[in-house]
Amino acid sequence: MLDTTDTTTPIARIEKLRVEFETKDGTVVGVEDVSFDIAPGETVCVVGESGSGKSVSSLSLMRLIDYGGGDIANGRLLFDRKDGGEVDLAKTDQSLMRTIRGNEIGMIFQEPMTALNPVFTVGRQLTEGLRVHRGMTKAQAEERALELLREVRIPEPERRLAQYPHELSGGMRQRVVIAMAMACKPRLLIADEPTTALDVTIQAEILALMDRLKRETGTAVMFITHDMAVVAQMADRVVVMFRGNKVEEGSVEEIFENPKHPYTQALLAAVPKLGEMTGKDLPEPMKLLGHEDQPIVPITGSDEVLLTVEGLTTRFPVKGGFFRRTVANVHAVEDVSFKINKGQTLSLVGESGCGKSSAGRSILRLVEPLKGKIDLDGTDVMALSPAKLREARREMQMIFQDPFASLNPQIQLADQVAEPIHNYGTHSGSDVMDVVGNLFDRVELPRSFMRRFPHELSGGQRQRIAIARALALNPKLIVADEAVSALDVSVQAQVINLMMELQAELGLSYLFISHDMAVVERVSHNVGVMYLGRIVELGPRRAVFEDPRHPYTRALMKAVPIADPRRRKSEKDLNFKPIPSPIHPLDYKVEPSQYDEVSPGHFVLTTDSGY
Amino acid sequence: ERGSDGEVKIIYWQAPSILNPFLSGGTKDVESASMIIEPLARYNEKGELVPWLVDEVPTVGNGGVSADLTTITWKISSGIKWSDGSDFTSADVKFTYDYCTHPEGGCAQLTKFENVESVDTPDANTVVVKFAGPTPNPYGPFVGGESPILQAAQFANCLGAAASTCTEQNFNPIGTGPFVVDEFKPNDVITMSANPNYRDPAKPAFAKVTFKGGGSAAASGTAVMETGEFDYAWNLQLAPDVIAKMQEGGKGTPVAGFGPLVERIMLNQTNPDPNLPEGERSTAMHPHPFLQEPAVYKAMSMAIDRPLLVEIGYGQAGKVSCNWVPAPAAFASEKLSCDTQDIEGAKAMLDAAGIVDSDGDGVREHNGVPLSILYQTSTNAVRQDFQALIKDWWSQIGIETELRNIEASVFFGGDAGSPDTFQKFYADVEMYANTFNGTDPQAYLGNGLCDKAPRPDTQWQGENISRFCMPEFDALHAELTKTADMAERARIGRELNDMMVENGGMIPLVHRGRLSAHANSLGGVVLNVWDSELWNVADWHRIDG
Amino acid sequence: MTEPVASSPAPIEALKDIEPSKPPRSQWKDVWDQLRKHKGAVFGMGFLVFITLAVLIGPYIYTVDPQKLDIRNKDFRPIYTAIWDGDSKVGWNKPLGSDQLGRDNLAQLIAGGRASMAVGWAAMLLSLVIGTFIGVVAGYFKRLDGPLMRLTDLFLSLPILPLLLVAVTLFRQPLRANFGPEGGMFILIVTIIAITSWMPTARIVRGDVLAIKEREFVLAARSIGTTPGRIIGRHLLPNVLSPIMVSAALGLATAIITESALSFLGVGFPSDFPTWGKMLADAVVRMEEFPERVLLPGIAISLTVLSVNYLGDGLRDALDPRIRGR
Amino acid sequence: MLSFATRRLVLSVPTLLFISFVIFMLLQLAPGDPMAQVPLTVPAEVKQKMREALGVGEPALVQYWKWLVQMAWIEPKVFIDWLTRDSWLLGWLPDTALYQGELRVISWQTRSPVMDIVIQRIPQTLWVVGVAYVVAILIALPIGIYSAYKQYSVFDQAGTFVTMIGFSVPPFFTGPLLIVIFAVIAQDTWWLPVLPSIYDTTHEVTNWSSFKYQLQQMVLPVMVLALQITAQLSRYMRASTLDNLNQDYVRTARAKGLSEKIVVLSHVVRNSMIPVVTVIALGIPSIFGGAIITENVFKVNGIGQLLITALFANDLPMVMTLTFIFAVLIVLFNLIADILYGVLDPRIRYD
Ligand SMILES: Nc1ncnc2c1ncn2[C@@H]1O[C@H](COP(=O)(O)OP(=O)(O)OP(=O)(O)O)[C@@H](O)[C@H]1O
Ligand SMILES: Nc1ncnc2c1ncn2[C@@H]1O[C@H](COP(=O)(O)OP(=O)(O)OP(=O)(O)O)[C@@H](O)[C@H]1O
Ligand SMILES: [Mg+2]
Ligand SMILES: [Mg+2]
Repeated sequence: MLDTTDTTTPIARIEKLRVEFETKDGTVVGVEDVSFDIAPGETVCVVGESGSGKSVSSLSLMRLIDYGGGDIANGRLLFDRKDGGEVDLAKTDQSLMRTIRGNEIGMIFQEPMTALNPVFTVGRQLTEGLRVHRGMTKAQAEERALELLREVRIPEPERRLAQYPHELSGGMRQRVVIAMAMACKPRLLIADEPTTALDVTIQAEILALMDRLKRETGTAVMFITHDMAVVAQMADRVVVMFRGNKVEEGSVEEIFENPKHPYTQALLAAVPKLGEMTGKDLPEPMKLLGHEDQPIVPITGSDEVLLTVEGLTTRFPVKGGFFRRTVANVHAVEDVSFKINKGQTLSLVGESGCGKSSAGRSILRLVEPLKGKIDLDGTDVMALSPAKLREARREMQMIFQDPFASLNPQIQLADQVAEPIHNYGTHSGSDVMDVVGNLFDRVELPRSFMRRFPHELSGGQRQRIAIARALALNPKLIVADEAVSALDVSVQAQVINLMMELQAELGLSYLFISHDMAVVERVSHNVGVMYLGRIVELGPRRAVFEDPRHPYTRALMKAVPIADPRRRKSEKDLNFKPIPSPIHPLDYKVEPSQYDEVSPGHFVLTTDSGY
Repeated sequence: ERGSDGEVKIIYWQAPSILNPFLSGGTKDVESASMIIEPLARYNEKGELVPWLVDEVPTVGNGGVSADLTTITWKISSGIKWSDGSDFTSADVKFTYDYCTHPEGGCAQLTKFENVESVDTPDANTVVVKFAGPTPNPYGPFVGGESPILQAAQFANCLGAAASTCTEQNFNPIGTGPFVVDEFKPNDVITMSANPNYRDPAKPAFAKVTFKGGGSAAASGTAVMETGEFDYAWNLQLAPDVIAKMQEGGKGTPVAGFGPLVERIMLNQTNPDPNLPEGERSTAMHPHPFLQEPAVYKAMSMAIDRPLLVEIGYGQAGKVSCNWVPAPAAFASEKLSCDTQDIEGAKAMLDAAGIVDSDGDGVREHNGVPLSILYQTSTNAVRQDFQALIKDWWSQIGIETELRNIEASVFFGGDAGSPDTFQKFYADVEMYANTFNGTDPQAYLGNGLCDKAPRPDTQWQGENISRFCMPEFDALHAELTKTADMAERARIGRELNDMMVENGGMIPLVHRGRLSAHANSLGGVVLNVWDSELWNVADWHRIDG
Repeated sequence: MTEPVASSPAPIEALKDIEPSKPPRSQWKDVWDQLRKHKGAVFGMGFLVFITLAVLIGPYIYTVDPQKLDIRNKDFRPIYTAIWDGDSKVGWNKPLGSDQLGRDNLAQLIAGGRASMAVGWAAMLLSLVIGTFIGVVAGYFKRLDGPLMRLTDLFLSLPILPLLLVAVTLFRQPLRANFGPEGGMFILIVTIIAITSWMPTARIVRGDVLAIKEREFVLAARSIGTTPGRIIGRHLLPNVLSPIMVSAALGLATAIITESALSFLGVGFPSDFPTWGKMLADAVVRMEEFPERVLLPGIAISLTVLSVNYLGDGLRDALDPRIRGR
Repeated sequence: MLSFATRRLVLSVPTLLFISFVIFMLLQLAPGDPMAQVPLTVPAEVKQKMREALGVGEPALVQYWKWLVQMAWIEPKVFIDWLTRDSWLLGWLPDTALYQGELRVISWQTRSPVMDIVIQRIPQTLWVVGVAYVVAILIALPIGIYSAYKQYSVFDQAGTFVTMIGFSVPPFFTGPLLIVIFAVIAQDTWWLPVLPSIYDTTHEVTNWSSFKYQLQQMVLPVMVLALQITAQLSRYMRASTLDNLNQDYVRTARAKGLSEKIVVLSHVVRNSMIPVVTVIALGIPSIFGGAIITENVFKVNGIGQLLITALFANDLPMVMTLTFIFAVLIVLFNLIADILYGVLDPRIRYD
């Protein structure tokens, strides 16, 4: 295929694109003025923060924007069709578009779960496009679908065809979506944040897969992401977008090494890069553009132990059978022990489903642990009565991953922040609003936001509201469950800095739960790597990151993409075992966790962890 | 000629649920069954007895009734056959007696056999009924639609407690009537066809009958008079303007007939005050605070414009009446008249009796008790209109009225636990209609006897709804039971009637007739209110309409 | 390759969050503004206000007694029939005609509206309260879910008529003693309609609560020490408002119609106490001659229900800050 | 799934027992007397005798126990006998002859077994109410889907308006109205079809013309009923479709180049049907419950009409049995709705 195409003429040219949305409050401009080309066999990465118009551009190219209420107000979308003719997609009618969509342009969406129709089998969804565009019979289409599944390296492809999307893991689902997009061998593949929702290891695999497919088929790729590390791994060329406009364009090396536009510079500065902290013992805030004047002070914390967790075990019963008896258990947290010092941060890292959240929630007893000891500053949390527990929760608060879901859409922000104050009656009357106002100041939100509703805020602002709410009771411990994972890089950096600032000022302790190794490296004093409910490696951050001992830790480190286009990883480096199921029958014998102390405070699990 | 006129379709807005009148007593059941099973003699449209399965009606004159009035002898006509071809004999008649009087049978027509000592069958065609004492009216047993003859062979196993297991028999009785049941769908529809063994070879003219039940009077009226889907609709209790409108449809004609049915207001002679303890309320222990006052009940009666009520509610199916027993003619008293409304007269009468509005609220007081009346009746459009009108008139003479209407199944049900039955009469006045079967009102007049008043120790059962109690009345009624002479009986009857009305037992309103409608193409319909409406269905035939 | 964009934003600005452009306003003013934009809601509200005022103030303006019989002037046609039928019996003193006893139709319509609206609203609100309560409790407290849903089944299979008869037997006397014949019956009818019609609401609310309970903000509320009662009140209820609104519109219709069916069966208000449903039921037999007697109350019921439905639609949108913001 | 179903079935037994007990006690409490329809001319003593013959006077618990035994033990035997003797389905099996003439549940009005009458009534009810339900579904679903697809269009607005009207006019209004139009006025016009106003329950479909007559007599009651059901169902369908039209998978389907027809009719509708199908299933018991008012207006002697006459006649065994059957259906269809949910939505797995 490569040789048949003339590499000099671009396959798609976006010229002066402008997209508008008619809403009740008038016209909203989704994309103001964007032009760029995509050459055959090339990967163009479009980066920019949330809402900058990345998706709108791509949907315009597919003319799917029409169904979302958008209108291409200006510009041309020139696409070089296979038979040579160049068409302006902006003016094509929908029936012709249908023959292009899925056939000559394929698209991969961000959310693998919702992108697939939950009620049809994978096989049916894969073959649909083939039968429409290629006129294949059912049998032929199924054969081709099987071939596709093999190409994307899904284990047991025959079985998958008859399965429903929810029966596949996130990684597999995304492979199916990729297979679907590739089904008709499109000449242009649009991938809109294809790995954002995935674990690092799976992300690494998917990226490698796309890279390989691109190389094998010569498809041009338009890759949309906000993750600079991914850009560094994938891109040939980069287009940077900012509030509906293209602000910079260039080859990947140019952009990373010599960003011209201040926005690009700021963006790059905000990206935490794995290995940045090498050689430092203590975490320190990031250096952000525009905040250069602030001194970077490492956070020391204290040696006093705040939280001691010993042998924490949490299992969820799986009910079944006629009498709804427990037939098995999900071993979500298994014999986990650690300590957190006052003013310090312990991070738990690991892949989805390894029990990080369950561990965090167990400490607050938002889920009931099966056994174990939790000691918070002298209080035995496990022994508390419900009323006492409620009191004890003043000392420990939680910040959740999804800033969209963790705030009640119906309540004004000030009231949401004031809720814990009301609950515990710590202040009353007009004091409450003063306190809330101070909290807004604390998290650097203007007080004018107090009367607003969550939907009026950006993700980062919302997360700051969540932090303000957690701070309202002056807790000693905050469990931050993926508190920054859903945020844009630039915003993420600000929130991380904010949290570290607060830690330095207030002496807070964090249990920081994350799957992002780079962030964890930045914020933690100590790190615990979790796998299948157990901590496989625990120790000071520097020890764990610079000298990983457990094979799982090593694999994890290897998977993390690095925001440096010169340090790309190849598919060959990756070799992950699928995670076994944490569900075990009732009579399953669990061995206690045994650790080897490889250096002072650095423990490595010696019990068989399944890796 | 039998079966030559095809099919006739009859609609009753109440659906028959059983074809054995001994187990039900409901009019719909009795009348539908009357097409199939027949009595020995029945009443015609004038209320005269006519022989049916016998050659002549036994009387003292022809020797059929013994001079001491204790036996009556029926001679069955020869050649009468059951629809299954077997002979109709006196054994069947005796069986019917045994069937109904079985102590566990729960027979609805037991009163028909009251006083009967024995039924003998000297031969296959003779039935001798012996009474315990002299019975001036010996035409209870085996006379009229309520007392037809069942076939002994068919019902032999259905005596007593077994009665309700005989579904097949109760739904498909074998009879001597003009039709036989093809299929009975309870509470829905009966299909019948001509009885091949009917005694008159030329009858019935129709080969098939569809007897549909259910719906509303309005819908069945429409079906006969407007859409012409049915030939005969029973008992159209509808406002006259509605009937008139239907008649404009041009497909059918309403017919009316008058029996002794009277719509009346019963006046509670006892105190229904809810503050009285349960068990004393509405009993003879506490007389009513003002309803026994002649001025009050007379004024109440005078205030009513009866001709208007007739016009609004019944039209051609109603007549103004001041009598408890308006028919048969011999028993109808002419002493009282009430066909003009006299509001001023009523006011004057109350004023004269010193019952005046002393506190200026528009309501008169009697001994300090305001004339506030709770007026209840069953739910029915015409009755509600009556209530509204009467309330209005009474308010004009200074009597305040609260209206209440009660679902008929509760109102007429005898549930001793319910406060809303007409027998319990937890109200000051109540309106309903009552009548009697046949032409002799003796038992009906007995409804004014003191000891027939419903009270707690009778489980609130009893026919003397207004708790009317006058020793003179009781004495006169006792005399009636001993009198045989027809003229004398009629005189006593009229006197009892007047006594009741004049002493405030009730306020009669309307003498109600029955209004049914038949298609213009249906001939031979003779509306009979003394017996089943379908008494002469054998004579019905198709005419060009 | 890169041309610096002319209006290049300063780095600080580049990373700063965009503040909402519009100044904050009071919540209720917002709700009101949003509501005003919804055409259906405006119509609905307008009609409801009109009909409510009509039934409340109407009797003071149009002072004819609805129960007053005027037998000589019975069966008048509405005044407008004179337009096409010069011979029809009309009179200015009876603008909408009179019934078979000469009662004034307009006065009855007004008085009937009072009763119907009162019954409809009261029964609908009561049934919503019961339904929402049961639904929320069943959805939120897992242990009560089974029993409460079985209870719902029980009520679904209860026949309304015997229930009403029982209630009338047991409670009419005490209620009549305390609230008068009409007030007592009102309470009885409202209660019966409510307790036989809350089940669909309960089912729908339960389903929604089950879903919302899993959202993170409920967990967050728990972690900041919010008590179950407040979680339900502050976090769950406002979020199940939209199914409740839908139930409300349908509930009002059902209540008005059920009331009329009850008076049809004779277990409702005293017979001389007009309600829309009863006027309609009574007039059905004379539908051909006097169509207005069915149409007027029929249209009144339909329009009321329709307006509540539209108003509910509008309110649902207006009360949801996400939609309101757009 | 099987274990889920059996578990729920077994659990429903105590529920139903409880429901039946509550209903029984309610009916006992209710005022009324089976003798209410016996004319006033029949004296009280006779009525008392008749009541005794029906067993009315016995203590409530005894009556309940008797009813329960008859309903739960004897009637099933009769049913099995009937199945193996007369039904076309299992008639080839040897006659089981379980029923030995024990006392069955006997109606007080007709003195015949209640179940026989119920069985007799079911066909009418199914024909009319069932067909109305099917017609309503067939109309409501397309309307709902199209209104959602063209949200806020003229069609959508009109649909909302009409369905709300349909919901808010009671059948005792629409029924007589249709009769006046199609049975009375139509007789004098040439352009309106004349339709029967009274349903002939004895009518048998044997050939084309009798089938045509059957259709004719069903038209009016079916129209009245369908109007109401359509109104509600189309609202549900619209809401559900709206929810699904905004889902990501719809975008995916379009991105594959599928035509709008396939996207909407296959992808969206299949998902939107999940909640609607359960709503439909939950509504099925009401088919068996009949439509009391409509059946009454058109004289369709179905279950609803049976119930109402039994209620007015205070025929407790009949009322009790009908309400109980209704309760069984409600519980059963609750279960079926849950199972359907599991079948239609592969994400839901019971167990
Ligand atoms: N359907 C819509 N109606 C109105 N405005 C829209 C619509 N879709 C997008 N927009 C607006 O268009 C702008 C660009 O949105 P777009 O989805 O392209 O952002 P994005 O860069 O893809 O962000 P993200 O990283 O969050 O996906 C946003 O400001 C958004 O508010
Ligand atoms: N309430 C629950 N009931 C049953 N199983 C649960 C429950 N919560 C979590 N689990 C299971 O416990 C295991 C650990 O889940 P947990 O949410 O703690 O993982 P995690 O590491 O936080 O993953 P993620 O990064 O996706 O949030 C998973 O297999 C999950 O399916
Ligand atoms: Mg996007
Ligand atoms: Mg988690």
